[in-house]
Amino acid sequence: MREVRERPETKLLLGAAGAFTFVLSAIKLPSVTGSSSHPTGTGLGAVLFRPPVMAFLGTVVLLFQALLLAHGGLTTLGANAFSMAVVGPWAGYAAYRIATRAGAPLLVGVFAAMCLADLATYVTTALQLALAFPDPVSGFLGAATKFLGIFALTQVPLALAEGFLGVLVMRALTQV
Amino acid sequence: MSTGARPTHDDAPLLDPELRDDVRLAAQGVVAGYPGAEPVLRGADLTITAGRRVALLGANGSGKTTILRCLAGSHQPSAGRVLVDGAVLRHDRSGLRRHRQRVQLVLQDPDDQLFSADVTQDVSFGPMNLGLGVDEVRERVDEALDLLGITHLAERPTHQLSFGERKRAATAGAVAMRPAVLLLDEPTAGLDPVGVEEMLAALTRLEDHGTTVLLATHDVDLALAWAHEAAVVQGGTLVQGPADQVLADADLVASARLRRPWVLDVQAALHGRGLLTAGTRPRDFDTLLGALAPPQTGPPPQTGTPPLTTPALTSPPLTTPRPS
Amino acid sequence: MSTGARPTHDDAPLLDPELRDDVRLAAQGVVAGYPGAEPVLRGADLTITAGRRVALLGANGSGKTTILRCLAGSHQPSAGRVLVDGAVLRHDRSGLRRHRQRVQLVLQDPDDQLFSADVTQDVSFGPMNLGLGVDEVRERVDEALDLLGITHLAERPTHQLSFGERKRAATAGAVAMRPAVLLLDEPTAGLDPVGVEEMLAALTRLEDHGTTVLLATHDVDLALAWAHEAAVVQGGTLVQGPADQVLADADLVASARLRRPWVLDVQAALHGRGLLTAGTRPRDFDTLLGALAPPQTGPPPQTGTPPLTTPALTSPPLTTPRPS
Amino acid sequence: MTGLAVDDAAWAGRWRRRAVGDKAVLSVGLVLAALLLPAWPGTVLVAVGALATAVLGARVPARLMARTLRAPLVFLAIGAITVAVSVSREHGLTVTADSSRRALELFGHGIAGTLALLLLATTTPMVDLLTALRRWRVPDALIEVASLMYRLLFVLLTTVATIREAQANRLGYDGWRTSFRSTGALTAATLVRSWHRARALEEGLAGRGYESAMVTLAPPLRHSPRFVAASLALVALVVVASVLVAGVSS
Repeated sequence: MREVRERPETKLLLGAAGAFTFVLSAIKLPSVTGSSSHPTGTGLGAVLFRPPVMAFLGTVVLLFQALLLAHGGLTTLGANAFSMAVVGPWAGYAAYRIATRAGAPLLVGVFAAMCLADLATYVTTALQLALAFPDPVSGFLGAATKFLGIFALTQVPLALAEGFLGVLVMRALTQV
Repeated sequence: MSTGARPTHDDAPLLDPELRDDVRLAAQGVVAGYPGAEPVLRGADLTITAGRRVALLGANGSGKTTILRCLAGSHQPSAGRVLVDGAVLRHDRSGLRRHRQRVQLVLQDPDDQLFSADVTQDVSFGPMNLGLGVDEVRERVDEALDLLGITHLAERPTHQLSFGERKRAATAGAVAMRPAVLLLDEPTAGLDPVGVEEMLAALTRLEDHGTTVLLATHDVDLALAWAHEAAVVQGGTLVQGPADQVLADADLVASARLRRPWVLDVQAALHGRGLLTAGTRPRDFDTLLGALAPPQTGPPPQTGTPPLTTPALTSPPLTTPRPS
Repeated sequence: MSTGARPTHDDAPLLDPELRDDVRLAAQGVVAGYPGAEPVLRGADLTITAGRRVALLGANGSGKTTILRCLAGSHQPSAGRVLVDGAVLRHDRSGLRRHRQRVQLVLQDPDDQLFSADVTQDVSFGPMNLGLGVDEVRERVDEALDLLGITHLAERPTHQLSFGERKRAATAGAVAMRPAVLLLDEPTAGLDPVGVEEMLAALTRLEDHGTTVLLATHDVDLALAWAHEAAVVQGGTLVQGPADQVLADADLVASARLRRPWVLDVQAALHGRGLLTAGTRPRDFDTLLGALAPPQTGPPPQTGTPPLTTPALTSPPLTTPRPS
Repeated sequence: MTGLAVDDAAWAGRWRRRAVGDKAVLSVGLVLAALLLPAWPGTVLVAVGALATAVLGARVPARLMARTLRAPLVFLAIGAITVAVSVSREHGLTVTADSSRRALELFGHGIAGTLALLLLATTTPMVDLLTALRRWRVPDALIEVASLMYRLLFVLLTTVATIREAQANRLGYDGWRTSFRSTGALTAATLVRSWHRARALEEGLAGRGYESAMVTLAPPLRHSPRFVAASLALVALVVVASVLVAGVSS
């Protein structure tokens, strides 16, 4: 916000970055099973634009997704914004910093960022769902196990795919 | 309407693309459009015969690009069919894979087509996907760059290229697939006049390699000078025929938001004034001049006027008869 | 070289833009380029006089867009200066603010100027930045849409417009600033022939409102038919003069990767054959026809040939003398 | 041009010119009803009410509503099934009457809420919503960035579609490994293009006097007290009917 006020041109860069994040989540990821899924893209965004910026951009992207694509629905926007726009970017960014601090190559850091941002997003979502719908028999823990189990099936391959995508993108970018 | 201008409709049986083995690519009764709107094409026919240049003309938004995308297999018609080498194109993975080795489309905006860091990388994309060996890929890339006259750009980053260079690099990417038919959407738009000539010269080299070329353009003069056949998109259908006949059709040309080529206007005016004997329609300035009386011996009227050179369009031999 | 083709160099004292009060905008000795490369412009001069149409021509990458950006104030020359209404343009905030109320540039790619969701919103952006009241803004928007002939698009979302429509919307955005000089980068590129005519008709309406228009183009025929003056970018400098003189200069035209307009080629050929009496150079087909003998009474040679109509370019009055 | 179906409907719809506040009263009222009312019959009434208003009142194509609902339906179904199934060490996977009732409730709330929100999404272009948010004191800078995102996303969607088609033409999506490489190149190229776009647009806007604020004329929207009254009446009807029915059945 402060940055935007001081330098009006960053508004355009932010607009482009946000539009890119939206478009990124509309790009189909090829998957082994033949079905396709969409990346969250927040890890790459966090590395490129820093997590606080991504928190804002991610929230707007979610709003756009809810209203333009009817993804998820605004009813869960609050929960989604927290998991996708806050937890995802910070987890991804932290993974990136830790990896690069530890002397890992840039590409490894990007892989970790993309992968973990995606995973963290869905783990948070699963926990939120478990909180909202505790299992009548086994309570919160049982519900969490259920939701995490479901997401593990779909999201772990996707998180790995997103990590690889991040590596390919970074490699292409460093060539330019 | 002159009767000759709509041959695909009138001489149907003999022109049936399935029965003629020199037909490389054809659209038959293609209906196509985009979700939530009326179809842009409502029964479009187009035939591309080996070695015969086709110019595709039409207004902005008339469906030129849509028919190109149908012919290239990247847009599936909601009705009608596309024939390649006499067989119907199937839109499954193996059908498209085979099709894309026969037919390549170069889109209009080069910026959105170059996605690699440098020219060689971008041009090698197609051959790599064909699963060719490194040497074979390198050979194809070199050949494509050579045909487009951009060997000197091989290692340049794509974002440093000028508009004309990007246009040629994008074309090289399609050429490296060694297609039998090359479809080009507005290959000369935005190029300076010499750039246009260079692009056309590159296309001529491609034809010498056995590729048949169709280009979509707004430039009626270029279409007349370059193409054997013109196909005009109008009201969702196509009118195809010899370029000089189709483009001379005033009603057709006006209804497609085009205008008549200047050579035909000048010829008509000179003929109306008795300065030209009747004959074949000229396709370019050279032919027009040839039909005129030879120059007088006096000095040229303006100092600095060079010997008259025509635009360096390679006009097709006019003697080639249309098969029918 | 004909002596008239380089007036800005030869007749220096009388043409000094500072001394003539009909000069609206001028570049003097402009040197400009981009970091890490040789400057594209190395001492470029250009003069825009009230009411006189200028066509700016040159090869791809020759510096056409750069001189436009310098004239518009969005690129600061590393040497030389830009004069507006006789005063030197200063590149500070107030200088630029004043400049933008006098001079507007329409970029080639409309997507580089359209940022709002719908057309009215977008066109209103400039007037709003001038700090005008809502009623005044609305009036200007309506006027601009009307001049461009796109009143029917007022409430349409920007992203649903066709390329030609976006081009006119972007132009309307500049027109709503009511500039004294409007600079257009390739306003007709990518438009079909009727679209070109509509754009030129819109520019004529603007001129009737007192705006002086410069357009950059690759189309030498359009430049000759439309413009009073042509300015050709060549080797980092500009050669400016009456359009028919500059574009007839074979050496200049060839070295700038252009070609001579066909009307001049035809005129020279007819003249060489004694079919035309010497006279002023024709600017378009009408003028060329006028110089020919009247038509014979026989029937026209081809069925379907319409009464000869010229491309609907509004050619400037040829009698306007160049001030010198 | 690459379009988004919901957005296209919002621009073309009959309620385009209605004040955002008016439509928000209706949509938000129904969303709240969907969340707070007992699942039976509240969520069914909300769903029917929202769907009927959208299709019959605002003339949103029924096919569009059906198509748009597909993705949330799948998502909600998976969620509901997960809730229906209980896990415990002793019994393994079990489905109880209670858990299936809760699953149905979740499904009902979810569908009704989604439909109520779709009513707003299919009748109100994003830009109108953003303009309204500006009036409701959301900082200008945020609104402007969001507006730019809206404009640029269509430009970038076109870029993505074109690059993808160019790649597909050259067999870039033939096989998994190739597809992955192509997607990487596509993403990188789109990122670079979006930077260039931002730069170019900045210059284009500077030429039109852009200094710090992106002010434009606001689209003229009509406030209608009758529409608001009818909306409140509909919401009230849904609430009263479901409270009555729920009271009778319990």
